[in-house]
Amino acid sequence: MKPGCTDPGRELRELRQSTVRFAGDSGDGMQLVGSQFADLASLSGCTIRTIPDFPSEIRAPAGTLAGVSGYQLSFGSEEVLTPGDAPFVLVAMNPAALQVSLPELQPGGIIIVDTDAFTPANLAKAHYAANPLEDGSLEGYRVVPVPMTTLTQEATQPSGLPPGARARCKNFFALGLTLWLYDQPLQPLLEWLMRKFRKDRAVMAANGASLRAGYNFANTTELLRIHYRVAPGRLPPGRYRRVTGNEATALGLIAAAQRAGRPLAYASYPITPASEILHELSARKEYDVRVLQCEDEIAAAGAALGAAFAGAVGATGTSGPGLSLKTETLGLAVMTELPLVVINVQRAGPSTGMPTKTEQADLLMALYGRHGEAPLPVLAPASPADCFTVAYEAVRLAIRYMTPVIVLSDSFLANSAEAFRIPEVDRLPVPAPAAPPPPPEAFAPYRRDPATLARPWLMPGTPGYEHRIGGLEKQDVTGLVTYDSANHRRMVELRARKIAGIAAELPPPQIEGEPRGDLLLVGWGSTYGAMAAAVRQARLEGHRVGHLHLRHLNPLPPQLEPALRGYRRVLVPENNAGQLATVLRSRYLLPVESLSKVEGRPFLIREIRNAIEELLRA
Amino acid sequence: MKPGCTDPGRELRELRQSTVRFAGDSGDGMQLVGSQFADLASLSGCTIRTIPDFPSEIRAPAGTLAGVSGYQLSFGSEEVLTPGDAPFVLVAMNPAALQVSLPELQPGGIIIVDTDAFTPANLAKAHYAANPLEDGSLEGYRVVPVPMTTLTQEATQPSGLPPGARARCKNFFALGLTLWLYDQPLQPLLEWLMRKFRKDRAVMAANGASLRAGYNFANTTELLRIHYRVAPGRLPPGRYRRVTGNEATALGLIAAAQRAGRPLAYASYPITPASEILHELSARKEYDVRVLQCEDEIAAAGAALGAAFAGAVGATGTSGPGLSLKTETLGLAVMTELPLVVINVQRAGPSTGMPTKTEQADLLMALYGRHGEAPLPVLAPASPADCFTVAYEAVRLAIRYMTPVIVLSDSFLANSAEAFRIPEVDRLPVPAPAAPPPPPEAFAPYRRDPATLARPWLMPGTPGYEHRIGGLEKQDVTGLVTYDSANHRRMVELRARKIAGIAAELPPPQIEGEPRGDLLLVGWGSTYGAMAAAVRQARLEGHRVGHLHLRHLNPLPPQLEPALRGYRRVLVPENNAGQLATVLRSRYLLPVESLSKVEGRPFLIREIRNAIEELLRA
Amino acid sequence: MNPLTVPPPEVPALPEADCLRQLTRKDFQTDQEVRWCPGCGDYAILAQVQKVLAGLGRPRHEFVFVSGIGCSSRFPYYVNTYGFHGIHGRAPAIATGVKCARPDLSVWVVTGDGDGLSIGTNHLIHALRRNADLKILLFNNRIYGLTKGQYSPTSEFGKRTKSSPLGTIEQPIRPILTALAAQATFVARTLYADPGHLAETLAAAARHRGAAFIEILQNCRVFNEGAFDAVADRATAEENRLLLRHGQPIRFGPGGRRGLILRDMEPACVDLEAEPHRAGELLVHNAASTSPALAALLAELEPPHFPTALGIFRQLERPTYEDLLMGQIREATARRGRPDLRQLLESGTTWVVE
Amino acid sequence: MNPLTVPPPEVPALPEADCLRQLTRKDFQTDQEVRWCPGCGDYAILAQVQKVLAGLGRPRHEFVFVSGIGCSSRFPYYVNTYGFHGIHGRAPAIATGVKCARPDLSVWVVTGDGDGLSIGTNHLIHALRRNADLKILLFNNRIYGLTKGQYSPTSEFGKRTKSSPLGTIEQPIRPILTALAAQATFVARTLYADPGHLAETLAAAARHRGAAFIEILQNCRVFNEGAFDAVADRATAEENRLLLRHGQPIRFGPGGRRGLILRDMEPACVDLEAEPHRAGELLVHNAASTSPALAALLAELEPPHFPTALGIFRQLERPTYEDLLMGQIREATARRGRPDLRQLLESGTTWVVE
Ligand SMILES: Cc1ncc(C[n+]2csc(CCOP(=O)(O)OP(=O)(O)O)c2C)c(N)n1
Ligand SMILES: Cc1ncc(C[n+]2csc(CCOP(=O)(O)OP(=O)(O)O)c2C)c(N)n1
Ligand code: SF4
Ligand code: SF4
Ligand SMILES: [Mg+2]
Ligand SMILES: [Mg+2]
Repeated sequence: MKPGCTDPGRELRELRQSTVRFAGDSGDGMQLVGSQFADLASLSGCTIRTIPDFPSEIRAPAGTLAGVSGYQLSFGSEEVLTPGDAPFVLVAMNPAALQVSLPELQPGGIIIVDTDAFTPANLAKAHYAANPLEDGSLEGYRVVPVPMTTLTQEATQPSGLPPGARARCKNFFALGLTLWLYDQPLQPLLEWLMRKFRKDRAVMAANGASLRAGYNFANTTELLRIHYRVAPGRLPPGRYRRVTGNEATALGLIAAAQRAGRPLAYASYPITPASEILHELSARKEYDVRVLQCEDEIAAAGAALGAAFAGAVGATGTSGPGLSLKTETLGLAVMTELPLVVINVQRAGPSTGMPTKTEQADLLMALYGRHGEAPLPVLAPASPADCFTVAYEAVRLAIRYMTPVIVLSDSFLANSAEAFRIPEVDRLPVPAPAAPPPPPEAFAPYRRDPATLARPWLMPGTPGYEHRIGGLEKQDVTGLVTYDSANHRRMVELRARKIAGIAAELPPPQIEGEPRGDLLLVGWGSTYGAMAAAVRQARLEGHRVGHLHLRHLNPLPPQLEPALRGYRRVLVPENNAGQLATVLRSRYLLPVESLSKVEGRPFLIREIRNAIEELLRA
Repeated sequence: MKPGCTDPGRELRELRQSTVRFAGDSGDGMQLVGSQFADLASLSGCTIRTIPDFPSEIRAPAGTLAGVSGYQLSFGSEEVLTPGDAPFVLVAMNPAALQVSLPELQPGGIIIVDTDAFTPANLAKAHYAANPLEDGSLEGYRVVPVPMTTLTQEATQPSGLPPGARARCKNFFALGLTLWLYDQPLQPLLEWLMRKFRKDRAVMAANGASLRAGYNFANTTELLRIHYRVAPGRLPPGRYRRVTGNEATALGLIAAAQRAGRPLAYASYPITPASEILHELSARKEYDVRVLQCEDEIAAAGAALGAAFAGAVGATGTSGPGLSLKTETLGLAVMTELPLVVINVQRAGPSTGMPTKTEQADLLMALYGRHGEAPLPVLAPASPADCFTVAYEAVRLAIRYMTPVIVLSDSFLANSAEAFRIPEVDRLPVPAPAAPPPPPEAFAPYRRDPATLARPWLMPGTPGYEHRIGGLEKQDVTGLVTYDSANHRRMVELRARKIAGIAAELPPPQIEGEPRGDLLLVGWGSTYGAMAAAVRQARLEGHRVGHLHLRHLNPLPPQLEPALRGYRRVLVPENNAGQLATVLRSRYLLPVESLSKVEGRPFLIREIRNAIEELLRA
Repeated sequence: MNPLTVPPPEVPALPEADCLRQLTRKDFQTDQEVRWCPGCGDYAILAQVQKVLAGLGRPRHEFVFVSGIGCSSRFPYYVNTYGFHGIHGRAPAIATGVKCARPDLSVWVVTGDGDGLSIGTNHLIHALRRNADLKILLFNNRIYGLTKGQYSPTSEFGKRTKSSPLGTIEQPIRPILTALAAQATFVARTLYADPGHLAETLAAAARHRGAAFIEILQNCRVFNEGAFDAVADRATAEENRLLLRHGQPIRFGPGGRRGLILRDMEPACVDLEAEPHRAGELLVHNAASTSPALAALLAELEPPHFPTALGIFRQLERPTYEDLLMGQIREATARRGRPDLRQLLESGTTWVVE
Repeated sequence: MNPLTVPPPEVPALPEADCLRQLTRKDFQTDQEVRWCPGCGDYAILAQVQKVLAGLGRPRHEFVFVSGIGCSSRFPYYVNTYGFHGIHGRAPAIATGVKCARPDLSVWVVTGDGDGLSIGTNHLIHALRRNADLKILLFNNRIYGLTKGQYSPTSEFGKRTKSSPLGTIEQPIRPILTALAAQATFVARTLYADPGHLAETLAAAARHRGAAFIEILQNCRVFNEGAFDAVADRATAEENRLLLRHGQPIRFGPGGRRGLILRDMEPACVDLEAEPHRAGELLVHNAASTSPALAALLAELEPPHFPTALGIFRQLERPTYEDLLMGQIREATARRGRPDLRQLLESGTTWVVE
């Protein structure tokens, strides 16, 4: 049904892509309506990318700037790679929400406000001297002032709920209004409400009524003559769901452990922005997930390592401060050559830094942050859904090569959501040791598989393979303790070669663009979306620009050097001071340039576009 | 007195340099006689460099290979830069000592053994199938078999001590013998014995008698017709003493704190090979040294940081595993911009590794081993005596720039000793903040000194400057907590510029050699001696080789790049897998080559010589 | 300040320095907007601490507040003294450093049940054992507040939280018992809901010379609302609070109707109205006991079967860490004379090269 | 093993696997040369552990020994089972991981007074609190042995060592009291010098289901010779050892001549020969007490005024961490059915793109 089209007086415009932002008070339920809108957009066949904007305070006083909670999403017919540089539609439930979100709004964008919330008190809390709805400061935008609270109250009367509870339905009024604006159907949502509030019919009715009211208001008000339709996209066929990076990471770990036929031992200590992984896994015990909330990160790393020693898939998740604390245990994992997966969801540092803000500044630490020569693989996901693939790959590599692996996610990926194409379970590779266990008489803890250099994984409880390992230097093959000079040299070399050898099984890096050109952008991790979008735009304009994104940061993939040398210049955009650039310069002696953004925020597409333009002009 | 010359039948040969090694059972007192010999050589005007070789076991069974304790020293007329590649004289008190030390002995070297100790039991413990003194396996050496135990017993009879106690004097018999061999006077040592055993005349007498007996035996035996004299050296004038690296580090910290007029708060947790610093400082309380032996390294770093906040010179010493644990606190020190000195005495890693062996593999960790962008100065001493200067410099920089500083010493420096020219106390620079404290009304915790970018250091207890700091991102100037994007970018940049700015006050690197040439050796830390000696030899042979040694690893000194570019090739010898090489390649895009030795042992001069030859031949 | 430390750099003295006038709670407030949730128990604690500080007759610059990470650990930002918001769990270590550098200052530690008893237990225990003169306030809300509601080491067995959807499976750690085992010289418990008792306990801790540990029961409005209602509610307070008074028989309930006795080394309650004759059997509180037995017994009392003991479990005289430390320094100085750097550098065998 | 874990990779079974025959101490010895100093107390402990293991009727491959760093922590190298020589202080954490991955194995932790009570206190306490079925042996020689003689947290106040030339200034931490405060379900003390008591205590710990903590007094010949002579010496043993027996009146001394009574909640000794009538007043040991009072009182006894208590201070039944953990897993599985990965991946709102 497309009620939007019933009224001939209304114009329907086609868009290829659009960005909308719901902003209100923490209590206003913006996350809920935002994610519902995301699902609807997905159902209508669009690709989506979302990002919440949680208040940095746990519960700031209502109406304050600190208390604003936002949910932004971008949806479109083409692949949507970021949550959008600038919203086209802003739903602001109070002055603070407007204050916080306005700067990012598109010129000429649409602002839908709940006028009932623009009281002197709220205006003051939002540091507004005058009412922006009246002082003309919103000129250049299309403002749609709606007394949402009042209208919601009226519409929800029949539900019989008390006024307070009814007022809380106004987020659905706003949603209904937005649905009309984007010519989206109501039905799926009404069905969702039925399922969701099965147990509480009154609430269901109230929300439903509020939703309809908002929709109909939009459909009849003179304030809105135009509405928009974003045509369906063309995603590869398959079944999809929406996931955040942290959800995908949790799913990836479970999937890998299940396919490996081993329990998943996830030992962790809560920390923003990694805690959701802990929460997700705690709720999945039926998949033989053994969750240990430990006393600190050192214990978490230790417990995960102990579990790995005992044959489980051992994983631990954390963020910067916690990674710092896991340093020593990572060294032990390198020496004992046990499969341990460390998920580091990066946040802005140094030290406690800005816990709710994103950053990519833990790369060099992941590569070098251990005493002694202690190399290990480092991976990074490029998007929320990619967190699944990378977490899975981390487990696979850890077991195949008997090594700790660090995965570098970040706050942006962790909280951002996108459509996740659910993989064919049977197609997922089975994480397994490189070689079958030798017969007991041929067994030695450090006798390596010649191909991968991985040592055998024979865990406690297995008859005939009793052995001792530890952090002291190991004798080659036997694993006995020795301080012999030549042996130490050999072992340092073997440990290094084992990790470097992983490159042999990695696919050569794919360049989006021609193999030769003027400017190659090289990135890793969450910068993917903005980089890809910027490069596509530049290429459409005929620039000889390419994009190469690294999923494996150690070892680097094969044939990376020729790929880099194919371009006149190489630019590395990073949310740090140039860490990957440092690595590439040292490795290939190339004058790689760094585009650094260290502001606790991801790149905007246009920021990278501008950098490209500048470099090409120069 | 030179009794050696009384007998015309004896030949006296001049040497410019010689290396001797005393080796015996842990109980044999080799460290004592070795260090006494070192002092005598020094008194005679020679330059010295010593290295002990402690058994890796705490107390291995007597006579076993694991129980061998050795003391090697090199002394000479020229500057002696290493303890010597290969001993010319080996004193072996038992078969195990011979077994362990023989491989390193010079061809044609002199072996002095206590034949009484070569019993079947001891031979077995030393894994000797046959008695090496009889099976001709020592051909090619000059063996001096002496029944030391017997002769000592006879000589010490008059002392009236029980036989057991007298037997323990045989180390002085060996020393006396060696003194004759090197034409050293007995007198100073006899005087030392008097002072040392003032309280126990019997022991004094016995040791004296044993010493004389050894000397006279040498003077009369037919086994020794030749003895040697190492002519006095030409050290710069001044008063000298012998120091190990750890002693010098302790002295440097005390001196800096005293000159700064502040208490030294040294918080530490014992760990090999850094513990001696803790022991030294614990015994120096009268210098207002506040030693805290903490529950772990995290607490130690925290306590030192707290002390620094409160106005003391805060320092903490450790080794690799401990540095790993201090990671997070270092990040806090970077964010709070407090003067904290971390002494990391490197040992062979990764993990527990080989605790008693040396290595330089913590450089990249010191530079990059913290989450977020957390730059800090890194220094490294080049020799035992240099540990004083570097520890002092670390305190000076920490206070002047309000920053944590990491000093990278290592196990080799820590235990090796050399002559230390005692500095003029009044000439030592006074470690002080860059600027005087502002008046309270002008004070802000993060208002920086424009020249150094250092923030003011105003500690608790000072009226009118009450303020709060912490690990959350700071607002520029005010130091208040803020998550503002632009501010974060600015602060990350300011912290980086402050550290980089230190380079401005550093001397440009000195090249030993011409400004241009074929091969430049670049090093850092304890490789200095072997590198310097090797390069000098090469230059004497007319090779166009230079040596550049870095004391400051971050920031790197100014004009380093032109210095490097002055040479056709650059070689970086390191006791790691090429960590400084990695840094230089990235920084200057130069094809720097790495000479890596990761065997738990320092470079020998000849190993570097050979590398030079090869490169020059190529 | 100790004889050896050179005083901090000369700075212009303030015209009307704190020291000259009587301070009020206001003096200890900062211009920082307090960032706790509306209704958080931390507000009440902050108010009392500020009040008590003002009453100690010391200028603001002589106080240092050190904390770790957590809602509670934001405390220093709101107290207008010197402050150090450290890293998670390490406040006791940092504070020990402060105290050893400046034994003359009044050093306070603010920590939480996660900060102090999960990641930071080790530092807390060793700080108490050393008896440095630190005032350690542990805000126990039995939850991780700042990270939005995972269970903490003090959470009740079986508690359902974000990280324990099926309930926790761990015995909670006992803050008071842990402090007692650590040989703390001052151990007390109080709660956010009783300003009077809170202030009284804080003041006692401030007067104590040595490490003082106070467990402060605190309500987390958002993630653990009502955790301490049994003790906090006016209604049930009398029944559920056992107020410890040194030297007094242990009674509780309305008008001290009930009392505590010992039965086979285990606690038991008696109703003195029903059995007045048993008054003689009542346990008598002795905060100065040389044995941990009584304090340990009291520490473990909890509803429903017993009231929660509040007040001072233990208070002992013992030399402080910093006094002993400075004592050794003075001793060494006395024995070896005022420090002369040259003398130090020239110690041992030396020789001269002309 | 739990229903869900897939068994370890198929490996050729041994012809005459351990399980088939009665094991002896020899079976638990490795070919590694034992590297402790001659005369070290650790040898005696090693011997008894090997003996007790042989008596447990379980094959070698079902044992795991986890340790930290220290002389004591070299232990795993000398026991022919699975072993993990970890890093300093972290053994309890590693062992907890092992136990949760393989609840069916017998997991032992060997630690020292530095490893377990300095750097590792936090992990030790939380491991005990969780009650995972770990056997934790703490070798207390009151010194840092491996690092050659610095004082440890259990060193006596005033002790002079390499790092305390003027004597330590810290109250020693109390291992037993610390374990009791941590809610450990099995807490015992024994000593290297009494093989019989050592074996008996080890065996009791092995039989206990849950976390067992044993403090083993151990002599460090090189750096702390004679630290425990008062208790260890045959001569003074009877006077200085108080052997705890559950349910028995607490007596000690030659022929149990002396006994322990309670006076104002503090311990006192009585001479029963002099005052036989007081036998009735004697404290009766109750290792199953729900109150920590008695155990705490006993833990603090020490020479010269009191004997040192040896034996089991506390032994309680409580579900183990791994049982509760696996229970939740089984429960969840029962409720939601056998895991189907597809079902998991497709949970929540999904949509299909053709
Ligand atoms: C090393 C490290 N790990 C984890 C965190 C995340 N974190 C911050 S506060 C906190 C727990 C806070 O709980 P509590 O100490 O009880 O304080 P509350 O917020 O309840 O007052 C955690 C886990 C951190 N900041 N640093
Ligand atoms: C992180 C770390 N810090 C310090 C050390 C050095 N260290 C090794 S063992 C030890 C203490 C050992 O004492 P204890 O646990 O009592 O064992 P013991 O040797 O006395 O049996 C120390 C400090 C280390 N190996 N790792
Ligand atoms: S989360 Fe809880 S503890 Fe934290 S501020 Fe809010 S109410 Fe207080
Ligand atoms: S140092 Fe002490 S504890 Fe260590 S092995 Fe030797 S005697 Fe035993
Ligand atoms: Mg809490
Ligand atoms: Mg010990």
